[in-house]
Amino acid sequence: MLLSNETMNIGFVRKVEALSGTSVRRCFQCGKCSAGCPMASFMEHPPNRVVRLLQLGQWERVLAGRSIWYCASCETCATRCPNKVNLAAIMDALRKLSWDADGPSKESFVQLANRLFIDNIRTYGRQYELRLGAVFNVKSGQFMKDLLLGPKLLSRGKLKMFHSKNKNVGEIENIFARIEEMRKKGEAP
Amino acid sequence: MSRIGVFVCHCGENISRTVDVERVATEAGHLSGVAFATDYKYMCSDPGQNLLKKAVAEHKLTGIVVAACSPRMHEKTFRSAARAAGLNPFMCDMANIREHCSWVHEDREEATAKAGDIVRLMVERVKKGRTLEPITVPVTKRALVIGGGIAGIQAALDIADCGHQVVLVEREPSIGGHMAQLSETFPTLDCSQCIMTPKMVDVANHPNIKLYTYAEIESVDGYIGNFSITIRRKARSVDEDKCTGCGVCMGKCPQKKIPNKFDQNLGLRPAIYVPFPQAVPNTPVIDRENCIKFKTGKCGLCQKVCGPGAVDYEQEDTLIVEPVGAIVVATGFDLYSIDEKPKGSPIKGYGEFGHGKIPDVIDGMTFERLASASGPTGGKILRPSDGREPKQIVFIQCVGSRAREKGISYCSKVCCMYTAKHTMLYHHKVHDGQAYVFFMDARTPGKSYDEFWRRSIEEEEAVYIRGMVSRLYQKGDKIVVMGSDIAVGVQVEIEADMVVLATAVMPQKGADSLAQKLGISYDSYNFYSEAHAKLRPVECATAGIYLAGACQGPKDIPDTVSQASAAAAKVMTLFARDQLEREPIVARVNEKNCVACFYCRKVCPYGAVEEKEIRDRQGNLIRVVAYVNPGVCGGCGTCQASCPSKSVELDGYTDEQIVAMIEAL
Amino acid sequence: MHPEKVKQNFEPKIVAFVCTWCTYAGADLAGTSRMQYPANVRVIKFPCTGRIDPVFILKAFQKGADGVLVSGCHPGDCHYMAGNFHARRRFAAFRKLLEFVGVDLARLEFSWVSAAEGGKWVEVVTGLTERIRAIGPMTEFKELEAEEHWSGALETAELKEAYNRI
Amino acid sequence: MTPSKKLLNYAYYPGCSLHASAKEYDISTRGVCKVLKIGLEEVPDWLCCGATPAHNVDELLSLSLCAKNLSLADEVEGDLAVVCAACFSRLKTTQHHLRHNDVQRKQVETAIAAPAPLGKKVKHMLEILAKDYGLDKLANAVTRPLTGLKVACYYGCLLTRPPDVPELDCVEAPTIMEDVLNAVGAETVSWSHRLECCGANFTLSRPGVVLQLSNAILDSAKAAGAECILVACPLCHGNLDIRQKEIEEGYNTHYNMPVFYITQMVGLAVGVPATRLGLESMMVNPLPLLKGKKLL
Repeated sequence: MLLSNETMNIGFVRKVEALSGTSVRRCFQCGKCSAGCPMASFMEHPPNRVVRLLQLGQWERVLAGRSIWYCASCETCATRCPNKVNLAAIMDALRKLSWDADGPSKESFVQLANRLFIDNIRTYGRQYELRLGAVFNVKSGQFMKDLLLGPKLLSRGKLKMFHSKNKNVGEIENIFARIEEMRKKGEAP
Repeated sequence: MSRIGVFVCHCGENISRTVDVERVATEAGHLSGVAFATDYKYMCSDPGQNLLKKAVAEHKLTGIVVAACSPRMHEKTFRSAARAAGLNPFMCDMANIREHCSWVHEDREEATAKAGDIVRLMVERVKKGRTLEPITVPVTKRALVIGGGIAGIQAALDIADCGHQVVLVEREPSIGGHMAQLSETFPTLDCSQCIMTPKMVDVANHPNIKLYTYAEIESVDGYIGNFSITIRRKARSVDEDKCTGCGVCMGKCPQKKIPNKFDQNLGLRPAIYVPFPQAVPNTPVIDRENCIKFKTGKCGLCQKVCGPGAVDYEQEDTLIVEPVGAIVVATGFDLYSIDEKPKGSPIKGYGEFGHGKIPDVIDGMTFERLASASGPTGGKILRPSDGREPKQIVFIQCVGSRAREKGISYCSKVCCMYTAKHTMLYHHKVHDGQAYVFFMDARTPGKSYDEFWRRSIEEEEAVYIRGMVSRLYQKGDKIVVMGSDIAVGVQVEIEADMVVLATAVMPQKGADSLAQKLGISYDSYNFYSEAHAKLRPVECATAGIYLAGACQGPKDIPDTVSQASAAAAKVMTLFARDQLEREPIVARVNEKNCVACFYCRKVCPYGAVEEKEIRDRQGNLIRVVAYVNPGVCGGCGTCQASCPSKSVELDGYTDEQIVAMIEAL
Repeated sequence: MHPEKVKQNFEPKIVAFVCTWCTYAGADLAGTSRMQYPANVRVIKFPCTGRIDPVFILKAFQKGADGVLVSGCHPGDCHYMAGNFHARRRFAAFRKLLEFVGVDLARLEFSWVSAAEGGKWVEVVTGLTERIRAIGPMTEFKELEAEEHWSGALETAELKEAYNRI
Repeated sequence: MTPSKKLLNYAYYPGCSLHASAKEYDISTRGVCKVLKIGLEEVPDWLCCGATPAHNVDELLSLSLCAKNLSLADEVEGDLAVVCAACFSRLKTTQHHLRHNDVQRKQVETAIAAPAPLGKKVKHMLEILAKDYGLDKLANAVTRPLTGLKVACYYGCLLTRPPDVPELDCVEAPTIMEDVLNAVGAETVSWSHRLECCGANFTLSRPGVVLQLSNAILDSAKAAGAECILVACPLCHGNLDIRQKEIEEGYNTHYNMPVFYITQMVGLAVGVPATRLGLESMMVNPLPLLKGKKLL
């Protein structure tokens, strides 16, 4: 890792700080976030190292990995941080930046699930769990996943075969559209 | 024949519950040499003490044993009572039958027997006791302060302000020490010279301070309250009384290319010079090694241009003797260098960092001079090699410190903070530059210290990298820094324009030879040892000598000033009395027996053993024997146990007394 | 009620040479804490363990001690800076000598007891007392005692003559 | 019955899950409120809060969706009652951001084309039962105390986090679930994993993660002697109940640990008819346990 003014992309870190409303520099690498993270064992960069790489402006390393997508947003890190670094918000900001840039990632399942989830909101207004699961399985190529679970849930009324759209779905579409508009004008991140 | 009185105390029921005190008193009465024995409810009460005083008079007692509580509780009480009764207080001893007997045993028979034994032992001890008189030593109320850095200046001013005379000796041509070299100070970033120079001027103007600069301690004689110091004033070649400090000589000197040590050899000075413009005294000195006049006999320009005629090429070193009562040692520190060290030296250099041969690898003090507004670059951070401004600067901590392999295992204490300060100064002066710091851990335990360090990262954007640097090497005009970030677990490489090493703080060169002159102890690094790490941190084991500042161990300015004032307070405590009085538990040499092997001197932790010449009536030297200076002796008795010829005795604990106790078992 | 104390056939005599700053104070603490220990020990106080001449230990054995305890400040805590180090060095050599003259080294104990270690004092004294009880009385030196007399006097005629020769 | 006749009236935000996979939570919530005479009026046309996926990649969208919901809730009287822990956390966090970040507030106002809705107090059902209704009153309302039932109260991540937002209870040592359960006569066990994450929404994308984390939670509850687990979040329920059989198979173990919603258990105690608690919808059959304790 060659460190220099050029290789340390502090501009990106500033963006993360602005989006998350928290300081990356403030972290003094005590490791408490990684100590309590339920997902740390699934990540190639545990949470403290994600922050450390950001401090050195090495964001590509972070975005190229799957760590940010394996964060469960449980907020244990932010709750217990001795230095008030809101790591959960930093993770959100990193995911957004990666998402917006269609950034490279080793973890596409989580992104797929997120995308379907948000698409569902835009289309229906509320979640349509059967569709969410089914489309995820089709798109992720896991046709057999949770195959046995579906009928059981259906029989208990836990999955609805049919879903009615919200009456105000037009208003919802407007919210999405206005946000896109603001972004086009550069008024929102 | 001894006439001992034994007084057995009931201590209410504390003793009498398990010890048959009456029987103890009765049995004691039958011991040989005991003239009177009794028991009483509360010996320490007024009636109890009166009983004791009355018995001394009635029974013409020569010694007393009070069988009661621990001597740590009431020895003073009963010795005062004995004194009041007209006895020598050291002829009164206590038999501890409470803490060591009645409180720790339940069986009445056993406890009573043991109490009887304890009393018998103490009776034997008092029978062999000697009368002792308190020792008094006169006090010369003048202090010597060695070293004119911030520690010495603070101690000297404090003592002088208290109305006592101070002799301040400084090795360099000016006082000020390392603090005068610093640019700004942590954690407040106030300018070092701005706070230092007024104090230097105070020293120069103080009516109670006698200042000797360009002078060294030649020898030290005497002991607490009565030292005699010989000071060597090195030939300055300029008469301090005549010189007006106009500086014309320095301007005219043709030899102007001498690296200035005060500027860490970055700037140049003439052969006749003051180390820095604010020097105190503002009197030049001729550097005879580099002066053309001294080298070739020609020149003499400075003498010609000196209006008051102060330049004196014939001047010689002079020796001055100063009597003082106390000494404050404040010789400060020196910086470790990464240069190659002689083979076999316990301290090793850093070949992996280029052994000091890469011009833009500098130490922290050099950075201070670069950053100082009055420094050789006028406060600009410039590379020594080509005068360019470094855009990538790397700071490396713990160079020498905490590196057992390099010969130093201690932490230098100040580097974490001054490096944080350096990153700030750098960022203030080079806005588009980037500072990196390689560190193991940041040690910032001081008021507002950690906040300061965090500021250097969070606001001044220094990049701190946890992990040490393996190697530095020159590549073109860059210095390649090979390190690792252990938090990420990857190797890190930086092509730096300048590298600043936080080198270890070490004692001043020659600290050991000064310690030998003073008779104080020092550790394996030559840091001076305090008498007790916690409870006597500013006193030397040698009475009358006190420590201030980094000569005792690495210290920052606030700690140094605190310790200097503490040392001054100790000196003033000593000076508060005209005479020193101390318990006469000291060792005494039997001159007839002494074979002058001086093993006692080797084991004495106080340096109390001196050589004494024995002469006949004609004044011919017959022989030399050991002499224990009672003013200095601490009374441990190690000399006595070590003496092969049994010719030294500790008063109060003589062999006779102890053997008598053992015999009485 | 205290349990009935079992009387031992042999009650050893134990001498403790202690320094006044640490171990004597530690024994005081055991007292103020009302800890209990066997009554066999007799304490002789010194300013420092550095003052303790090995001869005193021999003398104690001669005069009927069955066990000897030497105890001072912990290394580094000496009131006189280094007295206990000198003592330690001296006694290390002295043990060899004692072994050579036939003293069971189990009768001699060196320990560090600080002013805060009342409990340790009790442990050390109790442990040594029990050990000596098991070993039994010390007889070897008591016979010698009859023969040797060490007066400690310094002004004898022989010595005076020797001084004059110097 | 018109809401105004009741003592406590709330706007009710069920959230998506309560209309599908967590319908028993919805049914039992309504059942409990009916018995306790707490008025609930569903927010008209509420929409998804965005949950974790939205804030994970698009904070502004997440805030806007929640703001829209808060705005819709303004049309109904009373504080906003929320039962899903994730919805609760999102709605509260949104209010927090809108109050403290002017830039974000303006962006959100533009997105929803309305002023930021900050007037409503967002309350979790636990808070309503424990604080608004009151523990003493709740205890008095009990008709069938849950005596002898050993319950592990599971808070999960979002009920109390982030620390300065939900204001529900102490972030590291909450007791509100235990307080409510004790008020209705159940015995709560002390256990280690009450605040650990269950794997949450990875249930869709990375079920393996969920199995591992949820197994640890079930294991800890069992070790502490619990007979059932109590939750206040549909996602936790999904992972612990729906996937329990899968966990048992995957880790070769046996739990048979029913997972109740807080309102199911309170409902049982205050006399909501068993048919109105959705017990039949649970994947791990609770009936043997409840019958064994003579609670049915």
